[in-house]
Amino acid sequence: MSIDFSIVWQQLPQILSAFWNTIWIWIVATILAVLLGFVVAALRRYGPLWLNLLLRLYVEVIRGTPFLIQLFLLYFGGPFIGLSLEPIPAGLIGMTIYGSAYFSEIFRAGFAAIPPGHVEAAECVGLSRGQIVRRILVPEMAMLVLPQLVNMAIILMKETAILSIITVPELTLVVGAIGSQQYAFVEAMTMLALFYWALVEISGWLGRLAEKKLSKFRFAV
Amino acid sequence: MSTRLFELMLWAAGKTVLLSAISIAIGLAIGLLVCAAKLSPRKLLSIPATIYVSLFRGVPLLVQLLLIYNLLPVLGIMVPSDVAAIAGLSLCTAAYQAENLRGGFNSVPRGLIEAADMVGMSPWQQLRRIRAPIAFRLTLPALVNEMILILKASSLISVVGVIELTRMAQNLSASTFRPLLFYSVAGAIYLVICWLVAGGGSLAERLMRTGSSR
Amino acid sequence: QDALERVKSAGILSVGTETAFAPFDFIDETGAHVGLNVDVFEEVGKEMGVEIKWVTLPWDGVLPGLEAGQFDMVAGPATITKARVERYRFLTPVAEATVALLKKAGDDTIQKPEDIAGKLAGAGKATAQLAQLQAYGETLPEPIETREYVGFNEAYADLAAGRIVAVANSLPNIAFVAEQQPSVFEVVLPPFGQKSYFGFIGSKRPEDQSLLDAVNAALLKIKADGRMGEMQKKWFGQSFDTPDEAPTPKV
Amino acid sequence: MTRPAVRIRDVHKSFGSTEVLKGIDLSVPKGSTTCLLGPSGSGKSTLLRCIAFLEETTSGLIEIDGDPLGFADPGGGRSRTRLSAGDIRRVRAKIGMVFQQFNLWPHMTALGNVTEALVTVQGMKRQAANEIGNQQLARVGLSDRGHHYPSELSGGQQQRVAIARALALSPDILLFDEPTASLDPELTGEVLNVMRELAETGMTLVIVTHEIGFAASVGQKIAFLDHGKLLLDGPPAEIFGTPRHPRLEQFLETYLDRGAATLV
Amino acid sequence: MTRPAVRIRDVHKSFGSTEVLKGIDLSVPKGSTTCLLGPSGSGKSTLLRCIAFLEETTSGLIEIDGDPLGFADPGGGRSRTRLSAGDIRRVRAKIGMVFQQFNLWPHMTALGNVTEALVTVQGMKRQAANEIGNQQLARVGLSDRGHHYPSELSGGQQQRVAIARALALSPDILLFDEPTASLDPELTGEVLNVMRELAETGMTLVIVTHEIGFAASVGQKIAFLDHGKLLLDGPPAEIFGTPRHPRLEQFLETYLDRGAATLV
Ligand SMILES: Nc1ncnc2c1ncn2[C@@H]1O[C@H](COP(=O)(O)OP(=O)(O)OP(=O)(O)O)[C@@H](O)[C@H]1O
Ligand SMILES: Nc1ncnc2c1ncn2[C@@H]1O[C@H](COP(=O)(O)OP(=O)(O)OP(=O)(O)O)[C@@H](O)[C@H]1O
Ligand SMILES: [Mg+2]
Ligand SMILES: [Mg+2]
Repeated sequence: MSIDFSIVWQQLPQILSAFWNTIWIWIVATILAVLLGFVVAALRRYGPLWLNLLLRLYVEVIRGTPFLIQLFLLYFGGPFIGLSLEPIPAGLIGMTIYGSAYFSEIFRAGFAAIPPGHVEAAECVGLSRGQIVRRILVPEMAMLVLPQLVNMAIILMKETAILSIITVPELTLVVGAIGSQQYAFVEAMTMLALFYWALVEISGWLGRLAEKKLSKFRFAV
Repeated sequence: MSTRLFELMLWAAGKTVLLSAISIAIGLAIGLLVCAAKLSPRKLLSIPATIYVSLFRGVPLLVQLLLIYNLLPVLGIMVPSDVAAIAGLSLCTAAYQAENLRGGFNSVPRGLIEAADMVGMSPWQQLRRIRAPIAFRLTLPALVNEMILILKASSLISVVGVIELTRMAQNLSASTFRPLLFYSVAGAIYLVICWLVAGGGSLAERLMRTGSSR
Repeated sequence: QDALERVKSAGILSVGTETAFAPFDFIDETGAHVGLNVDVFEEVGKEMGVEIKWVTLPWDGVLPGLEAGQFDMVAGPATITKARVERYRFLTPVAEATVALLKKAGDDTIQKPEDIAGKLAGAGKATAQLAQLQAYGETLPEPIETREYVGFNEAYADLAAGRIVAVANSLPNIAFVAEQQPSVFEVVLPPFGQKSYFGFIGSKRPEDQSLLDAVNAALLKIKADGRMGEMQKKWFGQSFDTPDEAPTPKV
Repeated sequence: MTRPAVRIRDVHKSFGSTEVLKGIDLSVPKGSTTCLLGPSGSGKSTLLRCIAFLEETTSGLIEIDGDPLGFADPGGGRSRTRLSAGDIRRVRAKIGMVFQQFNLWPHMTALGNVTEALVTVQGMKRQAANEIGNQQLARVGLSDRGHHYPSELSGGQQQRVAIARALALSPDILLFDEPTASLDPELTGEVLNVMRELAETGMTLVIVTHEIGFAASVGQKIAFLDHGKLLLDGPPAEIFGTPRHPRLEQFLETYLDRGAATLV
Repeated sequence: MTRPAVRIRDVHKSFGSTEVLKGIDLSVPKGSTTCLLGPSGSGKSTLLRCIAFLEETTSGLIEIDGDPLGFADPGGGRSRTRLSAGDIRRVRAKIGMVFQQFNLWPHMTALGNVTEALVTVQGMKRQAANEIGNQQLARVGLSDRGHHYPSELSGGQQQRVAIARALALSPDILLFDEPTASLDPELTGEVLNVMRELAETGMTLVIVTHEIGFAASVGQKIAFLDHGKLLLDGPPAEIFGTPRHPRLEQFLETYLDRGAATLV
């Protein structure tokens, strides 16, 4: 088996456009999932008990089943209940829901780690609920859970490969197709590994940078 | 769905659980070694460990599996499907578990180690009696998380010829053309397995709580 | 080492295939691996005096596995295409592979293949059928749109979900689909595109050729004495007239 | 005589089934300094937190400067009614609290901590707020530390930032929960001095403390809690003068035993 | 006169470029109690940690009962040489340390904490170790708490378990770093009493403390550190008697100012 990268090289524009798809879908879905996860965690902490239990069920079901199966049911099962989504919106929604369950657990731990005294101090000087969330909880949370958020974002990035099952033209689908059209499996796989590895390294590096920035206001004891 | 097909799904679920469990155990052992190497002050150990973690966390599991299964034979090493699946899963999870454990070891309070120094424990005794048990308690939730992730990620091992739960669902929907049914059943089985693992995890956490730090 | 000698002395011929490809290879309701391929290789095994060992993989892993030497040959079977002929050795065709369309049962807007003009149709990514569908689409007055799936089963699911109006696949395959789920799917006749065939695949490594020659000879014998036709009847409801030597296709 | 700054009437507080406060009656005169003493677990912090409405009492009433806090007595022996959130916020605005653990917000500088409420709650302009903030920081001797984050400040400095944060809103009543518990003698001295000055300005202070000497010299009123009951309540001369209450005698013993007297 | 238990000769210690100990000379007589006083940041903890070899000194020598700890003087003005890990462990076995933060191992019971080293380091049988462990727990008044985990013990109880853990190995020298800093007055009394008893048994104690009264009454020797230098070193009567060193006077001022005297 000879290895010849020129085969893959000729398809570079197509690969780059798929790479771009992977990146933007990943970034948008991660942002949405972080927001939804935060809302879920906040509602679980401050909302009524029944909502807490309901959301707990949501989180456990989403965490307990593979993304592939969720996506399949959403995309191919949706139309039977009147929810017919195009591939990219379906992929974004699926990833957002999937990620939100994990992010909400990270935030739940973060909420528990913020000393209750910090909230009490805010109550004492008269901050309202919303102000407490915006001015105290969110920034403190950011520095507490940043490493886990980055970790989870990286896991989500690799899950984007599964979007291929609903025909989203992302990196794995396109490079895989080129590989099997041209019978250049090893070349295609190497290419895939390189692209993902570069993405992971870059986002890990950004995460460490942000951590360093935030470490200035570590908790004073 | 006939009971026979349901049995098939359960058989495949058993395969998923078995291979995942073996991989998690082997991965934990490798992860411990990698973690020890990464914590080592010797560059000769810590740099390769860092590269290992970076590679195996960075490259998608699917690609790792295909490379193990299809590249090694080219080099003259035949790997049976099950072995390739276990190798891929355990090498991958080892990288994540090494990082979890490293976090655990790093957050063992320095004072507890100094106290062990003061009563004359050797480094090995400290590791065995103080550092490892405390680090393990700290990392248990992350380990449980990783187990669940590996259980689910094991759906990828069909690419090296192992028929596990997801692949069985695909196979059966391919002959009956009723994918929604089989995917729903597979999802439900995954859910039950993950719940059992998570339940076991929180039980273990509760059992160890008496000894938790203040 | 010569492949034929190796297989003969071990008494085992290992064959790679994908089991989500009815009616060639699939898992029946008892969980058994059945299909045309299983029956054909049963006969081949008898002819050659060896046992058949199946290695089942998702299609993504099958051709790489062949190149890596994970098994002696591939049952598949694969549509014989120009690109593939350049890279692999095809044995004598075992079924016709001419492409036809599958539509949703009761969809009156599509009566013949030309009716998909201007509409959205699907096929498996990087498949011969996709290439044929696209080529066919260009001959229509209004161009068609295509959507590519990781496998045909996802395409069927999307057809059932109503996002696409038709799936292009080889006639034997879609005929089987429609037979299994008559309330959901229906075949659009006649087939379109160029006549093509399904064949088993082997590698072009010199040491493999003796083995592939032997298998090919067994297949020809099975065809000649009518066993093949019976098996085709059993699985497809009809038998095909296939040439002994695969014609070199244009696409 | 004027209305008391804080008036506590028959306050009970239970956590689950354990009763922590068992009917407390106490009034804190305006402009006075009241020190709460008592052994560990006697309910001092809980009482202080009830006054700040960080805990809801189980029964009883608390009035701040004549206004009911949280619950009002409808009269006629009927059970108390809960007040609206707006009423609670309005009454609580008169109270400031300094926590034992400081509870500074770690993501804001010292100045940020002090001005936060001025800007977000009172809607003051950033510049005006900074002016007040700097003034308050200067008052506790920290003019040069405004741009440090809490993690960059020593314990005593953090404690003083917490005081400045409470002072910036110019509360009528300031509550302190063991403000010197984890400080070394020099820092303890610093913080006690700040409180002494505040007492002299005529602000109403309620201080939970283990510094018995400080309580004796600065407090105008000493309240001694034990097992959720107010055992003693009066001016220091009366409380500490002989003959002493036997429980207080026992409590002080450990303190005197530490050799505080041998030195002097 | 016998050899001193600890002898410190010209010890310097820097963290990076900041010099924390600037040439300390001190000898601790056998069987005596020495108290280290000094303002925050003066280097008390650092000195104690150097004696326990938890920090390596930058230069200078420390001898424990005549044996060099960590570094030996080869004589002839040549630079000091590092001793082997075995030598260090042998000498350090004579020293016990009680930390300010207790540092109990959270996954072991009180008894487990006390007996751990007896079993793993000294290779004692579990039963014999438990006997000694229970004896030591009884000595600090905790016979009934052996099977509690640290999280189930109060601060004072944890501190006493830490003392029992150090005592179980029967060290010749026991070091305490601010053993009462985070305890309330009653608990402080408990812990100080235990130390007082130890002092009476003739064990060599070195105590970093802010309890000046305790230091004055129990210490046979007082060492006063300031900015990494040993300013004063002598018996309490001499150190605390008038006229006092001006820096000490200033340090004590805040303490006396807290009103410790007014009460008595
Ligand atoms: N949230 C709570 N749930 C249950 N019990 C509580 C809670 N908060 C306090 N307690 C109990 O109430 C009692 C009084 O606690 P409180 O903190 O008021 O004591 P304290 O007088 O401030 O003691 P210390 O001097 O140690 O701070 C204690 O026995 C404590 O265990
Ligand atoms: N690991 C370190 N790195 C840098 N500087 C340090 C380190 N440890 C201590 N210091 C500095 O050394 C000086 C002395 O610290 P040390 O802990 O010995 O003081 P201390 O006398 O024990 O004070 P305290 O009474 O507050 O405990 C301090 O200024 C401190 O900032
Ligand atoms: Mg309290
Ligand atoms: Mg210190």
